[in-house]
Amino acid sequence: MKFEAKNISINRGARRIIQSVNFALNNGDALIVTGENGSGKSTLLRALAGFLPFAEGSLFFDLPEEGKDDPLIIREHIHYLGHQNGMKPALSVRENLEFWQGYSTASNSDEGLDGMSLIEALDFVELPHVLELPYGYLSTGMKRRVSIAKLLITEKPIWIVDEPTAGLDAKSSAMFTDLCKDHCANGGILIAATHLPLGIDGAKKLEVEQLYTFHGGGDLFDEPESGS
Amino acid sequence: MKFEAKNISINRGARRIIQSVNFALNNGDALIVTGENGSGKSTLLRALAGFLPFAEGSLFFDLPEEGKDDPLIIREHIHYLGHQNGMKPALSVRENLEFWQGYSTASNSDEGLDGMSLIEALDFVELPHVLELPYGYLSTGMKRRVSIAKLLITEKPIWIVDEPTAGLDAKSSAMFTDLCKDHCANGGILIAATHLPLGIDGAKKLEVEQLYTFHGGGDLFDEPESGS
Amino acid sequence: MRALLKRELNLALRAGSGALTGLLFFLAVITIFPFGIGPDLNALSRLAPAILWVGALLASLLGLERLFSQEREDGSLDLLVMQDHPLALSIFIKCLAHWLVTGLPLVLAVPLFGIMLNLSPIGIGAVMVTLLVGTPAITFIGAVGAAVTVSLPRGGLLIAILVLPLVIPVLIFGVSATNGALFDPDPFTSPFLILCALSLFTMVLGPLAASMMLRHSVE
Amino acid sequence: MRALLKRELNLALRAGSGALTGLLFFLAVITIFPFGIGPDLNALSRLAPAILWVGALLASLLGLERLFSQEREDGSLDLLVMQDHPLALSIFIKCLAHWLVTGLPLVLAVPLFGIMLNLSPIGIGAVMVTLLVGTPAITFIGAVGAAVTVSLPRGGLLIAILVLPLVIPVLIFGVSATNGALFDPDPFTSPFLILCALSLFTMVLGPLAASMMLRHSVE
Amino acid sequence: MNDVATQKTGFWTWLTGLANPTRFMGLADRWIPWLAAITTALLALGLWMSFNAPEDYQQGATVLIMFIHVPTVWLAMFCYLVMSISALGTLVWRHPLSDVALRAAAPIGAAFTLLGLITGSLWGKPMWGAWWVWDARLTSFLVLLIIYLGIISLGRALEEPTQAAKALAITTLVGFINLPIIKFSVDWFETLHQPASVSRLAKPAMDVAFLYPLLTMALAFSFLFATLHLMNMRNEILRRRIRSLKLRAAAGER
Ligand code: HEM
Ligand SMILES: Nc1ncnc2c1ncn2[C@@H]1O[C@H](COP(=O)(O)OP(=O)(O)OP(=O)(O)O)[C@@H](O)[C@H]1O
Ligand SMILES: Nc1ncnc2c1ncn2[C@@H]1O[C@H](COP(=O)(O)OP(=O)(O)OP(=O)(O)O)[C@@H](O)[C@H]1O
Ligand SMILES: [Mg+2]
Ligand SMILES: [Mg+2]
Repeated sequence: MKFEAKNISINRGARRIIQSVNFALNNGDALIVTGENGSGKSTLLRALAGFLPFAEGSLFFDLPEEGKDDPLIIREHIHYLGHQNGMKPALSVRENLEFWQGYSTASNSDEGLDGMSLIEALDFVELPHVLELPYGYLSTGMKRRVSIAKLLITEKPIWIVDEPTAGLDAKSSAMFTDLCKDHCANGGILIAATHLPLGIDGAKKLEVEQLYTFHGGGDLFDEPESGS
Repeated sequence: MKFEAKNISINRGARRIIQSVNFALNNGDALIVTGENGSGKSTLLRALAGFLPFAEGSLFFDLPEEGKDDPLIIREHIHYLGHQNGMKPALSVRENLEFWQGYSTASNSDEGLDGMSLIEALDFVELPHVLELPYGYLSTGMKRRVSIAKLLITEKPIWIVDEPTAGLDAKSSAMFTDLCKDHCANGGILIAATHLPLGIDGAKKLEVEQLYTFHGGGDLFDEPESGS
Repeated sequence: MRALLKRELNLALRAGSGALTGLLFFLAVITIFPFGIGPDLNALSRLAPAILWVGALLASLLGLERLFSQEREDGSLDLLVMQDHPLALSIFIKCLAHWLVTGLPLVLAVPLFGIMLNLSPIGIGAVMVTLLVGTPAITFIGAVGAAVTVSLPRGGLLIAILVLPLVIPVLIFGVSATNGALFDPDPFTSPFLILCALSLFTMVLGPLAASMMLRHSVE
Repeated sequence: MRALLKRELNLALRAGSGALTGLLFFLAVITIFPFGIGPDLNALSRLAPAILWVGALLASLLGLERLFSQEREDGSLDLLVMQDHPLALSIFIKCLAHWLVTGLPLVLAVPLFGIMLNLSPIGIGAVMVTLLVGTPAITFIGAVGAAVTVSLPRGGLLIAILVLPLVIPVLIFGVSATNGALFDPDPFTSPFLILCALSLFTMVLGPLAASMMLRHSVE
Repeated sequence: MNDVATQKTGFWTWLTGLANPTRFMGLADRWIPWLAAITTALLALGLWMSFNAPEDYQQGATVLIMFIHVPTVWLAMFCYLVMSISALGTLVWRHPLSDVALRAAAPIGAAFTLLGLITGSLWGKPMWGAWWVWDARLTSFLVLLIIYLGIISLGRALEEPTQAAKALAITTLVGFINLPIIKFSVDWFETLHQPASVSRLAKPAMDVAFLYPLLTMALAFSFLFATLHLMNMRNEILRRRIRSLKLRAAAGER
């Protein structure tokens, strides 16, 4: 498996945010994206997950069996954990997790039911007891940990996580680091944006820099810089 | 000025979350609340800010001039910054900040217009240029910094902040620490819940512990522990 | 408080429910009635007060749903509750802003719609007056409903029990006062006075009740 | 997909007051029209199908606003878009769930309201059948409106404006089919078949258009 | 054969060349004065012809309104057609200017529709004795106004241009079904309104004395539309440039 970004640039709101980013990840690689607030980490991750179009460059994804660079096929293999958790406060933790499990495995079911069971996953994030609590009753860090459990209940080779440890206490952060190491050790790929060091040895680093100068191409409607 | 909690206990969802917490803060003191996820930091802070009732114990607030322990009067002197920012994504940063400034100073205006101007406050959090951007366009960390600017535009002696540096980059975290030091140096009181050390020297510490045992009083309708 | 009013109006303009949108909404509602009821102008003009009132009710319900739930979700509600302004006053202002973008356009557009529905000038005047007096009541009652849904996640039943007995009388007195002005045997003054009373009553009690609910919803 | 349907229904039962607000509005409409028409019971029962239809149509607009905007705010929309299920299918399921909690109660409430409007048993049956077939079309068209305004925090009125002109054909054929069943010279079968066709048509096209829109709205 | 092919590719490169807004701006600047001049001339001619048309034996002098009414309603509908094609341009061909064209056309279309309604009402009072009736054509035309205004408010509410483009395109396409309804409403339902008497596939059923001034006016209005549309597209492009400059400035870009 190979996940390769070639010369990627991304625009947002009439501005170039990411300029010519390159990286190549193989089985078991981790990529840590760092940078100041507003430098474009989340933007990059969202584009990699397929939510934003690239202004330039492209992504290569090299699954043994399947279609190479069809973004729709790539998506199926990605777990995205953004700033928001995507859970409904009115439903219980079980209901929330069961939903995501049922919803995302339905079509993969020919590959057999993968991932852990809910109980195992919650055990992993050390929240076995909250299963029946409404999600809205959890504390911020517990909410985040439940979303991390969501990564475990369906198995996908690529994890794209955006500040996964925000709001976690020290113990849970360490737990998450272990999880990531396991994931990579099992041949998964990890892309994480973070301000706090995750502590994964041998991870590749990508420093995103804030663009303050005009890099062209922000928008078709921009006036050309000079002349013609 | 004195801000004193005497033997405070707090229930939530028929459960005792905080048991017998005591502290006394004077002008210039900072209190750092730490604890695991779900131990009750946010709950304590929200109760101190007046959103939750105390199950037991009470708060003393000792302003030179005014009514001592009327929770409504205490509230006027508190800045609360929770997990959420309380800003409207559709409005610009200026509109959002102007609103909170206008809304909260209106009645204090007899004391003169206090706090910094918007521009100064945004300068402080190093975001002078985003004034006219819609708030929804900002990155997570920038959003948080704008909320921090909100603390500056109206002056209140007590700051209660809940994981203020979540999502901030290293530079901005340091900036926030400086802000807190300034606030305390000017005789303000700071109460912060956080997982990451804030780096304020001489701050008091309060470690909140998760209660796993039944501490009575969770609910009037609970069965009493033993006998009578 | 001026700050709050300004923010609400700003938000309304920005977020897709400005004054033009309000007008347009009523135009759309008025337009679909003839499709159902038929083009008979006589029947339409008899029904005009009811049509306009139903439109006003719908507009209030459509926008009010999110009046407080959004504030809660983005954390503003905490801060609104926390200020030393009486919360009821803030709610009053929010309702006022809401009425300005949903109720007032309707009142002002009645002459136009009246012509389209073949309403006599007296009828137009009567509808305008009753709507002007009555639509605020709908907004204020709706606010209570919105507050209930915010504070009680399972408050669905409650909203019906709380809001229903109040909204329907407003509609009934509004429409019957208008009919009173239009058609001879029906009285105008007494339903109109009741309407005024209802409006004043809800204007005071609505925000108070809503603030009571909201105070408990920030936990 | 079953998972999605289950979640939606759970959510609606747990948190949503959509069904009740809809019913409340429906009731208000039914109560208010007899006032305009006056005491003439015959006229009332002639207009009853139209009133019920218009009421149901307007009531279905309530709650549409939240169909996608809430998913967007809590981040679920990202994940829904990302799955390898066809997004249109997920939207179809969401619409179905929405209809089950808002449209279906209206259909079921018709017998009660029909009596209030002096409708004959046949009339009640006809209204129920046509509403059963027609209200899904309103929901599916509404979904497009909801998708288009998903990023607006207060899109309720705007959705109504966009949706109302498009549901007019549904209303026309719904009312004329009902009248066809009730009053002799009018035909029933052909408008009813057109209504079915409209429903099926929107059932396919609505989710497709909405999914096209939603795909681009997650940025 | 070969010739046609090269012609087509020539046209195609021209059209894709237009995708560059800067080139388009240059083109618009050159064309607008000519278009404006032609519009003025045609309008003058059309008005002169209209005033010299004989009085209708039925309608008297009010027939003059026809020369305004009919072209405006035609243009109101034509404008929606233009918007629908632009919508396809956005969704299918992804031509960057088609969104600009759509947005720029909407207010013009709304204005024509409003004018059509007003002239129709003015005409209706003497002809039918009422300013307004809920007849199928009139109502569906009113619905067209609602759709136009709905699209305009939607465009205003959505700030992000790329997202707004999709939303507007989809809304416009979905609203397209109203056009055939307006067109054929006189045939499908019994209405008070005049059935098609000019725009029929068969021979027009109108006296040439009315036909020629009417057609001239229609041509004049078409040029008026083209002029206004180009001007508004130019404004729209400028508006976007200002917006993106503002955003970039606000983001601290230099
Ligand atoms: C508010 C009122 C009116 C509206 C909204 C309206 C609308 C329209 C529309 C949409 C068309 C275009 C039909 C097509 O191209 O197929 C049209 C055409 C026309 N209208 Fe009106 N109209 C109104 C009043 C009147 C009145 C009062 C008259 C005269 C008695 C009239 C006479 C005509 C004629 C002669 C045409 C040309 C028909 C053709 O050749 O296609 N209209 N009108
Ligand atoms: N929806 C949007 N429209 C326009 N610009 C946006 C939008 N979202 C983000 N931006 C801009 O893109 C830039 C990068 O934002 P992004 O969220 O990717 O930053 P980040 O690196 O994740 O920062 P943080 O550390 O604060 O999360 C910011 O300058 C921001 O203003
Ligand atoms: N609305 C609520 N209803 C019932 N119980 C709640 C509610 N909110 C929080 N709790 C419970 O209160 C406990 C403390 O939650 P709180 O949010 O105070 O934790 P915290 O210390 O802030 O944790 P974190 O570090 O994750 O932010 C948790 O066990 C949580 O389940
Ligand atoms: Mg980010
Ligand atoms: Mg917390």
